[in-house]
Amino acid sequence: MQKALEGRQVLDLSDAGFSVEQTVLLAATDISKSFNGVPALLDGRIQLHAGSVHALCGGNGAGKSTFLNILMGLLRADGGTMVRDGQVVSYASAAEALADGIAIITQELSPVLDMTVAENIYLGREPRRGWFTDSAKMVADARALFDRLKFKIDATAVMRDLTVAQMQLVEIAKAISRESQVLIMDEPTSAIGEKESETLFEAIRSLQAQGVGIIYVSHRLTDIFSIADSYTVFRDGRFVESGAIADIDRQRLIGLIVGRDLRDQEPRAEREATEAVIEARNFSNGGVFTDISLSVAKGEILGLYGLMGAGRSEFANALYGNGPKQSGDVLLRGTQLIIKHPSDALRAGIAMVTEDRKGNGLVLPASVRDNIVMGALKRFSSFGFMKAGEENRAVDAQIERFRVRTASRDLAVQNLSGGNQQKVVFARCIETNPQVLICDEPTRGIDEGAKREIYAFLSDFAARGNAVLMISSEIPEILANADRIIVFRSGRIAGELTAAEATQEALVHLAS
Amino acid sequence: MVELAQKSSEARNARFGRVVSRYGIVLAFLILFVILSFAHQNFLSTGNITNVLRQVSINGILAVGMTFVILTGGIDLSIGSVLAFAGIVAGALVTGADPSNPFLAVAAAIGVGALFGAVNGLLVARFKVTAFVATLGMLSMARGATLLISDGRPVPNLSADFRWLGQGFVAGIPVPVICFALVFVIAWVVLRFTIYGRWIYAVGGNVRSARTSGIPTRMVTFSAYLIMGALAGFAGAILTARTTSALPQAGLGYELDAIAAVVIGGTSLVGGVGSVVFTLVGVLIIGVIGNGLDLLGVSSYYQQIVKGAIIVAAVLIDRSRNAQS
Amino acid sequence: MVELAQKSSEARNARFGRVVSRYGIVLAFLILFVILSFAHQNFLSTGNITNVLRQVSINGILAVGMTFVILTGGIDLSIGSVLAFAGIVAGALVTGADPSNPFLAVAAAIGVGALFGAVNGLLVARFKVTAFVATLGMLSMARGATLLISDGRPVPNLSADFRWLGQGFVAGIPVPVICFALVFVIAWVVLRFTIYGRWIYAVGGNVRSARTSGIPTRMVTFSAYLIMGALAGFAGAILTARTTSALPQAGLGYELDAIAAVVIGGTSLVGGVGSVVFTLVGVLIIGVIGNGLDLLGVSSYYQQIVKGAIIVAAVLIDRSRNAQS
Amino acid sequence: NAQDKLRIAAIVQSLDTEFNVLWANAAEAHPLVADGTIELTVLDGRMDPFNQSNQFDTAINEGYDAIIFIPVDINAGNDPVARAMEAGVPVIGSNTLISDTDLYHAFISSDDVLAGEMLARSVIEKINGEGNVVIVEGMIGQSAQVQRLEGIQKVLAEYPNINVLETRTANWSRAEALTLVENWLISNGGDIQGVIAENDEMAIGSLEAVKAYGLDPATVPVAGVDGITDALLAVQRGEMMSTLQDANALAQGAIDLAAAAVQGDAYTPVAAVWDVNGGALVWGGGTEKQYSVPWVPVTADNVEELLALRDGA
Ligand SMILES: Nc1ncnc2c1ncn2[C@@H]1O[C@H](COP(=O)(O)OP(=O)(O)OP(=O)(O)O)[C@@H](O)[C@H]1O
Ligand SMILES: Nc1ncnc2c1ncn2[C@@H]1O[C@H](COP(=O)(O)OP(=O)(O)OP(=O)(O)O)[C@@H](O)[C@H]1O
Ligand SMILES: [Mg+2]
Ligand SMILES: [Mg+2]
Repeated sequence: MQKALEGRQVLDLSDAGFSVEQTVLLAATDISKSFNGVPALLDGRIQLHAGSVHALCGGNGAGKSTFLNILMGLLRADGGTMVRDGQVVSYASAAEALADGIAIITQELSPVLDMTVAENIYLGREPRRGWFTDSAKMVADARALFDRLKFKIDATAVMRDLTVAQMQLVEIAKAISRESQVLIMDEPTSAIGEKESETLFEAIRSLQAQGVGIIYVSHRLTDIFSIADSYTVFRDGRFVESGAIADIDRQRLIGLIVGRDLRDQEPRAEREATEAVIEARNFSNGGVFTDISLSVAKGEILGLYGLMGAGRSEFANALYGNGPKQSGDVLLRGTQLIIKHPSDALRAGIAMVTEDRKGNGLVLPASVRDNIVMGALKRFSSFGFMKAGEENRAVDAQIERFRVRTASRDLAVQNLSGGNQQKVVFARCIETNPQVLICDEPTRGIDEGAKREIYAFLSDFAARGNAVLMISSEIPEILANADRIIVFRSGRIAGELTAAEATQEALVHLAS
Repeated sequence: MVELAQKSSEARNARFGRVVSRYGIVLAFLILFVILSFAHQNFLSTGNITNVLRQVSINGILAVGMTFVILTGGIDLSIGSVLAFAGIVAGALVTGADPSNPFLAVAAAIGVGALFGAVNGLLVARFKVTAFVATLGMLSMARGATLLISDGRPVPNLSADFRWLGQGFVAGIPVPVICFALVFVIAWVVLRFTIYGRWIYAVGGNVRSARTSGIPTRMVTFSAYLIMGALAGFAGAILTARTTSALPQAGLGYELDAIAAVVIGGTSLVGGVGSVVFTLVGVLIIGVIGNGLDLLGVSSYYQQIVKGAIIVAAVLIDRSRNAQS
Repeated sequence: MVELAQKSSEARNARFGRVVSRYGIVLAFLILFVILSFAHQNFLSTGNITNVLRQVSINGILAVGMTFVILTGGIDLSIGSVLAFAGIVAGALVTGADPSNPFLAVAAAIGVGALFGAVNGLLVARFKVTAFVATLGMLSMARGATLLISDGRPVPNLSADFRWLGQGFVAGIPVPVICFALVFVIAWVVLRFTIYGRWIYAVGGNVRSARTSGIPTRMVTFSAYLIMGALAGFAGAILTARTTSALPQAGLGYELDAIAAVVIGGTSLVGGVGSVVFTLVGVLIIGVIGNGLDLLGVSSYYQQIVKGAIIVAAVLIDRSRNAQS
Repeated sequence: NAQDKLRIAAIVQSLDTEFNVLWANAAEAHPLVADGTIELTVLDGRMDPFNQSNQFDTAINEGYDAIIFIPVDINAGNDPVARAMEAGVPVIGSNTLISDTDLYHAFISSDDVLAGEMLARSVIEKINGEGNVVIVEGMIGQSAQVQRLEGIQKVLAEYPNINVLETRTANWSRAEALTLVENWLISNGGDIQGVIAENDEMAIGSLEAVKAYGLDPATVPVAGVDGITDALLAVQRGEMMSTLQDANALAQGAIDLAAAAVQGDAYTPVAAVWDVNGGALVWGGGTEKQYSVPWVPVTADNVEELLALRDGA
């Protein structure tokens, strides 16, 4: 670490074509990186000023995470230059970057699951008395931090017991607590609700006021327009454009990211409520969800909205046979089903896109192909043997349809970018030919282009006489896609709105 | 168009990179093989190759079973004892004046092995006992049971028909080698081309995701131990036929060799990654080291040192190729 | 506000559940202890308790070291051989007419053990060789080296001063027990209260996240093997003093007992979860089973069966408590 | 009258090995054990000297009247024996020995050096004192290995025309010996005229290797020690040579000695091995320190008889 710091040279920034009027906290040019000979990043560039929130935009697999991991010393670049406070640096490890005032919230959360929240936050810099950790101070500090950030998390809870959303908040708190000058946030809001996002934005604004520079990655353009002041766009591993948010509109930004014109999403046609495809009756489980009854009609997309921890995911998992319930009946087109295991659900034609793609969505070390067909192995086999040709054709079709950016169908999904992994989860569910699709945050981390593909698919899927139950914490998404919205509050149904009557205010009002 | 072309060449590169890195252990084996061929003129003789293959077949059969278990993220320490128990059972059936049909004895050995495997499988899959503890307990229990039923003494005088299983030849190939080859090919086909194979990998890769995809994860885990047990029973029958009596102390420490073969072959102890083909390479590396050092007349003390060093070196070669890519 | 209160109580429940479940193994131990107290009148005698404690101290010291290694997600199979090597080294220093100071001999044993540990650590942490393979290779190498330096013969005639380490008493407590107690307490303090302890858990819990947080993960992994090696060396010195000569074949299979103690104690082989306190319980369970069955005069074959069954049962009790929560 | 019941603990090497099992079975068959006058507990040392040391502590603490000991290791056995004697528990050595036999109350054994000599001689004489031989050794460091090798080497010194091609351990194991000799036959192109194995298990393994290579065991002699059942059968077939270690005499004699140690002159021995019962070994009032049980070479003539005894056991 010492070596890296000593090895800095002073560089004339004007040579590199940077403006030197403002304090440049961090700049990088020509950063490149390939994996197994496949380039992931060809020309990564950024210039981050003090007190700026800089949005890094790009489609799934554009190389954003790769680039940010390189800045942080988590990956080694193949080439390129990085300048920190006017000096050329190259970090061999995250420890060096941390020591140099850079912190990151990585896209792939990787907490130490068996440690407490406080221990996770102060990992590697535990408050100490001599050689000993000062646990009391650690917990007190963590509590103070959560109070300041207005996050409602128990500092002494064990990480394993938290929801993905809570883990994401812990990760955010951890990065913020480092009080670094440069803060990298790789999709910090993909797992959390609107309310928590708002709290995060407040925190970001206050950091900004203290002169911290923030690199912010998100596929939620609304977020970007509400907090970022400048942007950089990557496409297919290359730098495309950089500028001030004030100088660009949403439409053009999408164009830059996607690299093609996107047709506007067609508003969903009004439709008559017909017979129910799936009906859930009296679902309860402890206090997590209580007495939930709902049904989804043929051709309908039913949205489930609620604040973080409202119990939507728990309910959906119970419906799918993937989680505990104390009571509850399921009827599919009027016949009662007994669902004790996801295989029962799948056999009946119910598929589910789970919320936590790493935890119970994907088999990370398995290939893209194996994951996509995993739910529908029977269909691609005869007498127990896989039919390779049919299987590959189906997989290729899915890769094509959702533009999964992968070097090959044999690549392990753990090597895909976050958004592309999510597309694989979605593809796997579709491949089971369901008549009911339960989607828990289906577009988490997915870029604008692919989102539209998914929306179009859902709309089309429903129109073919199927049913969709869509859980989303993104209000615009749910407003644009659902025919009817049920709102959860503390494990109970707080109300129901039709597409026509639903507005952002109405949803938030019902949910809190 | 350009993009597409570029992508497919990328894909080729990616595949190539992966292949090279995974063949590091094959390379290590080839290096070892070539060195030994030069070091001793008889190493490459038909006699010796036959020899080596026959010697590795027991560990080979066990290692194939162990590949199933380790792929699901488990481990089975009990196989040495289960092998001994099954051997005694087979031996008891074919000893004395009125020996049973040897096929019956083999079937009994396989059945008994499968039974032990089923207990392991139940403990692990149903009762969620850590595989290490469950099978360690079974190691102790099966050995005790073996000694008990045999009263600590070998079962001698096995019928010649039965001994053929360990000592016979078919078309110049030793019967144990044929058995191993069969087991290997079947395992390879099952793991590579069947639904069940996909299940095994999925369960080992992420049991919760496998469940979400509708895979009967408990059953799959259970079955891996069942297969392992059955193969340990089969290996027990062959070993008994080969040593001409059923020995209650047979198979001591065999679990370590089987696990080593699997792990040297690069199958991850965490589960979900690996292949029975590389297990074969691991089995051959271990077998060839032992054979080669015996041929070269390396003394007992040095043999252990050299053997350990070669195993580490082989994996280092594998690793360093991996790191390059 | 209500939501917050509810959540934190949920979290508390979850933690409480975990604590209860982890005391399942203590419960299992207590059940065993009470049964044996009733089964044999001498079991609770001071003499026998002293006995049991002395008997478990070698495995105890090894299991403490193994806890460090397993907490980082690794494993060390070489400890039995390293123990033997260190024992020979210590023995050679205190034999004959002009024996060295016993402390020097102990220091040498610890140093030699640490050296082997360092090689293991380097292979695992620096060269990324799977712990299983690296330490399996070292098992073989260290045993070969032991036989080589001792020429396969025990080193007899150790000085009385040195033998005190294995046979002496301080205030009525056997010296090996004092050594074990010291090692245990230090390990407990280190793992529970120090920064380094946190790091061990973090590396085993999630190495990526530990690295991202600036923890020197390689150094931590390396150090765990170093500690294990040093403790194996220490155990070797004590064992030598206890058996009154240094035996080249000492420690065969000790790795399995040490790992079993750790795993029975509930420390996960995946790393990151567990505690040296539960390792102690595991060590005691194994020790008490062996002692109790010997006291009761259970015949050897039944002993193995019963021992295996008790180990599985203990973990089952632990598990079922777990499932409740 | 539980008090006057004699309690004896027998600490053996390992009940995983056939010889120890034969020993233990013979001990259980001792008339006074069989009729309950003597309560015998066999403790399995699991081939670990440390474990045996612990079992001494248990036995002393348990107040056994006497201990019979088959040590795993020559040197490591001394201290536990000293501890027991100090605690007033007499220790009778049997079979393998400790280095400081003075510590024993008494011991009864067969001379392993002599066994090594008989073993080597049987092979070498069969090939008329010239040719290539290999030696398959037991687990390095154990007394049987050390002493039998000593005997083998003594004999080899007498025969300059015997060429020892290979010497390696197969750890007393049949399967290991099988592999080892297979490999040696390959490396030496089959040019091996005799196999000297330090026990019968390994001799049987070697024999199978020799046969599998296509050599005739009648011309390539294989010899072992112990007289395990498989070896007797092989001798019967004329395929190998063995020397019987008399487990009956060693075990039952030791029990008599232990009983005499506790009860003194009043005790009359019952084992068949003693002269007073028509055997070959002089009882001499049970006060001697050392008793040496003779080895019995297994021959075509006595093998049927030995096998018949075995089946009866
Ligand atoms: N370890 C790896 N091995 C092989 N390919 C990789 C690896 N890591 C990343 N890639 C590839 O690099 C490309 C860029 O990935 P990256 O994660 O940087 O994308 P991203 O812009 O962050 O996308 P997203 O918005 O989906 O998170 C992807 O095509 C991905 O498949
Ligand atoms: N693994 C877990 N352990 C303990 N409690 C949990 C766990 N997962 C969820 N919970 C609790 O269950 C309740 C419902 O969580 P759930 O994830 O279903 O909410 P949700 O409505 O889906 O919200 P979101 O997905 O937006 O976070 C919360 O109180 C949460 O704390
Ligand atoms: Mg990304
Ligand atoms: Mg949710």
